[in-house]
Amino acid sequence: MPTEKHGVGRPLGERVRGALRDWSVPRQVRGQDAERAAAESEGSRRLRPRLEEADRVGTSICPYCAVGCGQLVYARGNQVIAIEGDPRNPINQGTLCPKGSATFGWMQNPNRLTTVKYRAPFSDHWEERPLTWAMEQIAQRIKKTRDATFVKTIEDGVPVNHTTGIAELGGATLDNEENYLIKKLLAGGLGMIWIENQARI
Amino acid sequence: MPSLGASFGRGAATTPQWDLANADCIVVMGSNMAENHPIAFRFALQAKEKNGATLIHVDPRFTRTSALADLYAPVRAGSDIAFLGGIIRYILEGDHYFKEYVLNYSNAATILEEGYQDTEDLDGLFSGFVSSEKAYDGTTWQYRGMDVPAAFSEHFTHHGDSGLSPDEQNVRAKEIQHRPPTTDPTLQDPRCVFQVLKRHYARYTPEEVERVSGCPRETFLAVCEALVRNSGRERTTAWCYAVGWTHHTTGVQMIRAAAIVQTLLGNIGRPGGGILALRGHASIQGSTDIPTLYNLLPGYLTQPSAQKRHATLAEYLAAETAPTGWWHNYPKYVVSLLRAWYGDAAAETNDWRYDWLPKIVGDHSQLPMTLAMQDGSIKGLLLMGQNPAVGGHNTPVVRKGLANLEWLVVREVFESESASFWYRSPEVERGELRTRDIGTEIFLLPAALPGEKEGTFTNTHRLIQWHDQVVDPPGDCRSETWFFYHLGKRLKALYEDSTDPRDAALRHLTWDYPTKGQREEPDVETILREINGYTWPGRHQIADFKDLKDDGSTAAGCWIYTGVFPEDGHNTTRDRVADGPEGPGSHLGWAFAWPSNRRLMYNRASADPAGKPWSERKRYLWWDARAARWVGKDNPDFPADRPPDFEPDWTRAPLTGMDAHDGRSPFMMAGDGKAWLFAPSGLKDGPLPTHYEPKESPVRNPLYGQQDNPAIKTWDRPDNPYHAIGDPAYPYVITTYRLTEHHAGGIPTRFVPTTAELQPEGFLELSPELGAQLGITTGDPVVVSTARGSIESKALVTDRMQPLQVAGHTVHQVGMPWHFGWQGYATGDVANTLTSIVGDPNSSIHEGKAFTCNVRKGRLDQAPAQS
Amino acid sequence: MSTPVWPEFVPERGRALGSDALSGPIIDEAELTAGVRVEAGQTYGFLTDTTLCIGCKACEVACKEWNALPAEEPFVMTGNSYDNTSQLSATTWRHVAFVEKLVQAGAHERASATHGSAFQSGWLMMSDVCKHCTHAGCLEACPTGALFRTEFDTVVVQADICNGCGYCVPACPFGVVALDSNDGKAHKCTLCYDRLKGGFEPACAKACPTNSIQFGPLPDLHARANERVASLRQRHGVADAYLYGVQGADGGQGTTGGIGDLQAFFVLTDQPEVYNLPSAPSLPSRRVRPGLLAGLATMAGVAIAAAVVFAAGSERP
Amino acid sequence: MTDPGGERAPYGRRTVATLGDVPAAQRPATSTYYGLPALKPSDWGWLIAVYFFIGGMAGAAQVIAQVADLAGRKADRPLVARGRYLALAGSLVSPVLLIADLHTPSRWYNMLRIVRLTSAMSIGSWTLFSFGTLSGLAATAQALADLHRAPVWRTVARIVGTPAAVAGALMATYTGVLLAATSTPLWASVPRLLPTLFGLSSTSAALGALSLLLPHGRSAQPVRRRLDLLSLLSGLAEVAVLRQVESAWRRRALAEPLDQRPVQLGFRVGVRAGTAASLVIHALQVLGGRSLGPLGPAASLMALASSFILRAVVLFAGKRSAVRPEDAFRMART
Repeated sequence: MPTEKHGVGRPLGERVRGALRDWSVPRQVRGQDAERAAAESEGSRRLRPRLEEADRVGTSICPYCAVGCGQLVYARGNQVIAIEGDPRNPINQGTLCPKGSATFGWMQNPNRLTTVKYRAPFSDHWEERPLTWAMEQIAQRIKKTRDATFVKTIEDGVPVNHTTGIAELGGATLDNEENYLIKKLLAGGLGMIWIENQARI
Repeated sequence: MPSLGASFGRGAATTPQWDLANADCIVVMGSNMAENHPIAFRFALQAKEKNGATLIHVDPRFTRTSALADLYAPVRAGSDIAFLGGIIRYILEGDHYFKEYVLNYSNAATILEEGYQDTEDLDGLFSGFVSSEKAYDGTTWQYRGMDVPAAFSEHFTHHGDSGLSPDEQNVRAKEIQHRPPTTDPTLQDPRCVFQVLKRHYARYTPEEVERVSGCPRETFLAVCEALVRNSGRERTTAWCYAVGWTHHTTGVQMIRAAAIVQTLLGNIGRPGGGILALRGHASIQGSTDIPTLYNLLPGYLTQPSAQKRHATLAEYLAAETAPTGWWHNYPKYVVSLLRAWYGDAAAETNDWRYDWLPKIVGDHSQLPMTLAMQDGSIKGLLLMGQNPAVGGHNTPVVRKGLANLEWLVVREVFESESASFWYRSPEVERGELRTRDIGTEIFLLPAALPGEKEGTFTNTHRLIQWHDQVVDPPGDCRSETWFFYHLGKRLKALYEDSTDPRDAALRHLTWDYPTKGQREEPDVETILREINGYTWPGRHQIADFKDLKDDGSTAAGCWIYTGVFPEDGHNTTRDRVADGPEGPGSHLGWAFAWPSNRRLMYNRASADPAGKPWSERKRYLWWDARAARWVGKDNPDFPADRPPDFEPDWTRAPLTGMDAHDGRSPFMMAGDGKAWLFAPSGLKDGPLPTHYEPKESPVRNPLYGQQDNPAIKTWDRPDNPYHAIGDPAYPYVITTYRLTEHHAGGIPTRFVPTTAELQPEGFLELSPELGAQLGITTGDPVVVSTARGSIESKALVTDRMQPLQVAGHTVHQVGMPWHFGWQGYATGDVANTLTSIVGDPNSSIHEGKAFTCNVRKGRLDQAPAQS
Repeated sequence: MSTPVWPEFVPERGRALGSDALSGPIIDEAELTAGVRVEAGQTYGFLTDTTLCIGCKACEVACKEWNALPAEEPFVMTGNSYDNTSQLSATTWRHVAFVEKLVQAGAHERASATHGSAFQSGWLMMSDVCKHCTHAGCLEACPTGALFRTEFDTVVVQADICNGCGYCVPACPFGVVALDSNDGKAHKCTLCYDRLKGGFEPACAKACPTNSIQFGPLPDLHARANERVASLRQRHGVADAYLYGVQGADGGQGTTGGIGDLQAFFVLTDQPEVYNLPSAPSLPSRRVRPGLLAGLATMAGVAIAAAVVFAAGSERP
Repeated sequence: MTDPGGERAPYGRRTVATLGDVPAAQRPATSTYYGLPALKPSDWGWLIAVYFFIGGMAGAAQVIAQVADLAGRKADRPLVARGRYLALAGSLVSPVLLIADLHTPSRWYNMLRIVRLTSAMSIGSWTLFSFGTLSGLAATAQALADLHRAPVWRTVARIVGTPAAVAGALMATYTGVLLAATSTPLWASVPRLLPTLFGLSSTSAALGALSLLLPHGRSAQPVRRRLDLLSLLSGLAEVAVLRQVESAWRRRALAEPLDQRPVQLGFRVGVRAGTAASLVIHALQVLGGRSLGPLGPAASLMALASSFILRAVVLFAGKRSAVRPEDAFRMART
């Protein structure tokens, strides 16, 4: 807090009032302990854990490894204010490893991507693009490649109904429902067979 | 996990993590549990505290797990089967096996075909090897007079060029419906599994174990003694493994070897026992159950293949439906899946639209995918929260492959290496690739995290837990559910007017999920209800997969998950009632575990053949004669009302499905209901684990003439060269691994300051002995090289690494964490630059845990000093 | 068997439990996570049992995430085993030390490589923290009263009072408290003062996967620690285990020189110095009175000498 | 931060100097923890060294002035006045130095928030506050007396001067306590000797300063002789105490920081040689009974300089000793 450091943080009157309110000597004269009550500040008197500021507490599961630790996600408004171990969960009983403990730092991270970035072929830079635009472009790319590479039968007339021109990679970090939609749409709908995730690495 | 599947019937961890606290001995091998699964490790420490359990760590490196272990056994990376084979021999030769358990619950007594020849006879090969195909024909591995399909995935029995006609094969396959396998309960028949096993492992003496693995004999024997001491009626031992086993070209067989040990010691299906696969991603089990994998359909159904007899539904079902055991229900699950996917377009008359499912034509796993991108046959890639530029293998090829794509979609939380390869990769830095020459069109879409989206994860012990959405994701961040739902909508719109039959699957794909809110987020519970299954067309939830039908009256997206949403308004993954200290400790009211909320699989084996607990101490499930049911601390993983003395009525043969199993067959997914000490089918590299050297090894196989896995998957080409045996240019064994402070490809931790600062840079761990030899001290820059590439790192000289004496040679081992890349706060060269594209024949998993390399002091841009 | 190291898991404890939907934070959550209902007027502390520590650093991360402490740049490895944060600082309030001792001094073989001890051996890991001394050098030195003893008997810097004089820094016998040049205040572990006020267990102890860090009322922790050391020695054969920071135990290492019990104390298995801890620290304030008296005596001497000189000199013409 | 009243800091901010990647070869191979500090060094620097010097000198000046006022005669009055003015000047400069050294100077007033008798700094704050107030009153009275030649003001000055001198005695010595009442090995190892040494050094400095401030000319010669004698006595005592301090450090193997540059230079030249040289000149003047011309003021300057350098040497050597884990452990071993 550099402003505070140079003494221009708060108006003078308020600072004087604050200093007087926090002044210990009169309390010492009244017999309070110089190590304890007499030294307590207004900030200490008012201090509360920020978990109590949460207006919503959700149950979550740690997004890192597969142990499946329970987490509690504390939010105020649309802002997560803390993520901790869920003490009710029989796996972790409130504990978390260093990665799980860092979930808040992963989620509330200044480096997070929040917009779509697009790199045109042979370009040397990212461009920001609207999400809807990107969705439409992706759908068109998939259609184009699929249409160009779809195979109905291979030699001997064995039906295969697949495309080998498009691949999907990833899924082990995703929800079951997400994996289900991926397999259903890409294999069951589009006929993709290059579908893989981290299970083999 | 074909190994556990081939041994016990299902490929998942047999036991919940918290059950480790009931163990009397825990062996951690192929895992650095304290570092990579710290919260699971708490149960190991509880076992020490509660039961005085012995904790054993077997590993090439002395890790934070070793520091907490009672016994640490150093081994050479890749020598695990030699070590485990030694344990099997110790158990057999010393008569330490749990006789009643082994006799009743395993296939120890089963007699094998006459034609079976062991590695003892063929110098490291089993009978049936077809060298031209680098593959086995498994005909001779079968039970006498009958074929038993494996319970996991590869339901067929591979007959190769055995000369049997399809009819003859069919007779053999159906034989098990007419009689139980031939056995010798005295275990004396030289062709019974027990004797075959004994002979196979006879050469794995403690002396050989020491010679092959480098582990001192006394240490090895101390491990054996602890295991034997802590197994039996009164005591149980648990095993934990992770990718320290799977990341080998013999990885599947390593796990198989542990399965044999655990079966011989009677530790499967019992509290404090089992084999716990410790997996590394939040829903990696879920993404195997509901597979984003090429060779599986949801619920471990086989993806149709053009290389098998799968041309029509009838052929497919004939090939894949097991005659006996639970898998006899296969058609119900396939038809229910097709109904769920194609809705009313599926009908019996059109084979439920089976032909709409794409057929695979080979290995489409990540390893060949890498090469297919490089070769240009793959034009577009959808990358969903995976970072192959760091976590792939032979990553220079991965990155060049990415640069060779027409288009790439990356959905990530941060800008990963796989999204930034076109301007920041080492290939660009070195000028091998030029940004202006890279034609890949890239869409980098921001992803949402749990807490910002709702859904379920399946953890390493099959527990399916719900996570709430608490806030909206920031900006344009979206869930994958949102992405794929809306992508599907757009694609359906693009194909709306198509009349081409090849587009019919997409046009008829059921895709009617309700959405919520302004962002039109699909309702996740609706998807979970479909996964669970409901009646068709009424859509009434189904409570158990027993109720699924093959007549089109039920739809289910993943049959093993049936029960997860058993009735309207009851999403069991949200159940949050854990047991108290007086409770059974199986926490049946906490979320849902597949199958049918059974927590400890094969738990019939926790009772003796008569249905009584083996001991008071290890009480878990038992037969209540009055209630005529199995009762205890868990849901029975067995027909609940089948008495222990039940016998199949062979007079009514052919018997199908569970009718062919007796009351003493806890492994109901297997055709014979037994744990497979010997795997007659399901594995491509042999029925018994055998020590082969890693693809790249400093030594010749000290045990056999056969050097490495005979069925190994290799892609030998100029951009993926392999090192010769004992290549003097690459004299050191290297192993790669994770650190507790980072996660996988590093994206979720290298960008987070609080974890990045804890391990801020990549490093190379080496022993003081090797350090002295190469003049390297801690902090020195070092160059690590393989034929695939060279990287620079920082040396960390430590006593935790040690040279081992292997077959008369001193073998130096070095190690590198593979999390690092150029993005984020914590950076380092990509260790997977060094690894090769080589695979286990069963699982196509690479060999990052044991290969060879060279190390020198200095910088990458400096020439090596003249010696 | 009786060592109550692992809190029994009692889901009924703690209030506001039930379905998965929580209306707010769990009331008295520490009852669930530590078996403790936090009440003003009791003395609380940490028992850090190094024999259970796996060096995962969850304590460091949980502390930083809860207290919003920044990571420290540059991101460079130290090469000191797996310790890359090096020390407790104004922004690192838990620090895990790593000591590799596979090779005993003078031995050629890795002595403990094969047969470890029942708990941690071969690679010592210890999560260091502010000791919250019964007689705290920092608190006694603080001229502003920013450092004070809370209603939980913990020692806390009140950042709304601290003016960054820095005197607590050299005063601390354990090198814990430090100045943050960014905000000009002294900082150290508060034993999660805010969390205690809300009935929550401190973040590090709550996160600790293996219960190496235990939170509770000091008398309970002492009882537990004594049992633990006895159990380690007798049941598990860890003869070297001892308590650091408990008066009367094994010569009371760390509690000397008027410091008294350390409310955050440790189960160790090697000499304190190995973990960067002093074996016999002393309380700095004990030097105030003798120092002042010596100084005043000196000046009295100066005054007398001067008086003599001036008085004598004045007689001369 | 959630320590009371604090605010949350952003991510990725560098706050404490990391020890960086010291190559292993350069790390001490002792039984310490990678040679990393076991203690934190004080953050004090030159401002504090200057304050120690000026505050101490002011305190001692007040003591000398009051003694001269009480025991001396009329001839000593210029000395008394200059002593009181010097004390005031010192008490005005001191808080400026101290506040400038605070990391949050706007909160200087919290130094008077509480009275803590366990804290040498709290005692010092109140001492400085009292000393400043009393020195102000004494100097004001002195000034009125000097301007108006009114004896009543001289009496007032003399009355106020007594408590001011007591505060001055504390000012001259408490800074030694301030250092000794820490965990820094070099300081904590000499808890009694350090205040003594600082008191004597303050006295020497005050004597030197007063000697320089006295009016030139014959009238001041007798006073100057008395100051020479006092300087000689003080200097002898200082040398004796310094020897004891140093041997205490060497005996406990804590003296290593004294033997490292630039502290070593300060200690050998500034402290030892400076003290000795001024001592010799004072001795010659006292024995010879006459001034040695420009050597007299030179001795005074040397006394001042060595007094300042002593504070700096002790301060900086102490900081260095704090980060030497061997020293810290040696200090804290039963």
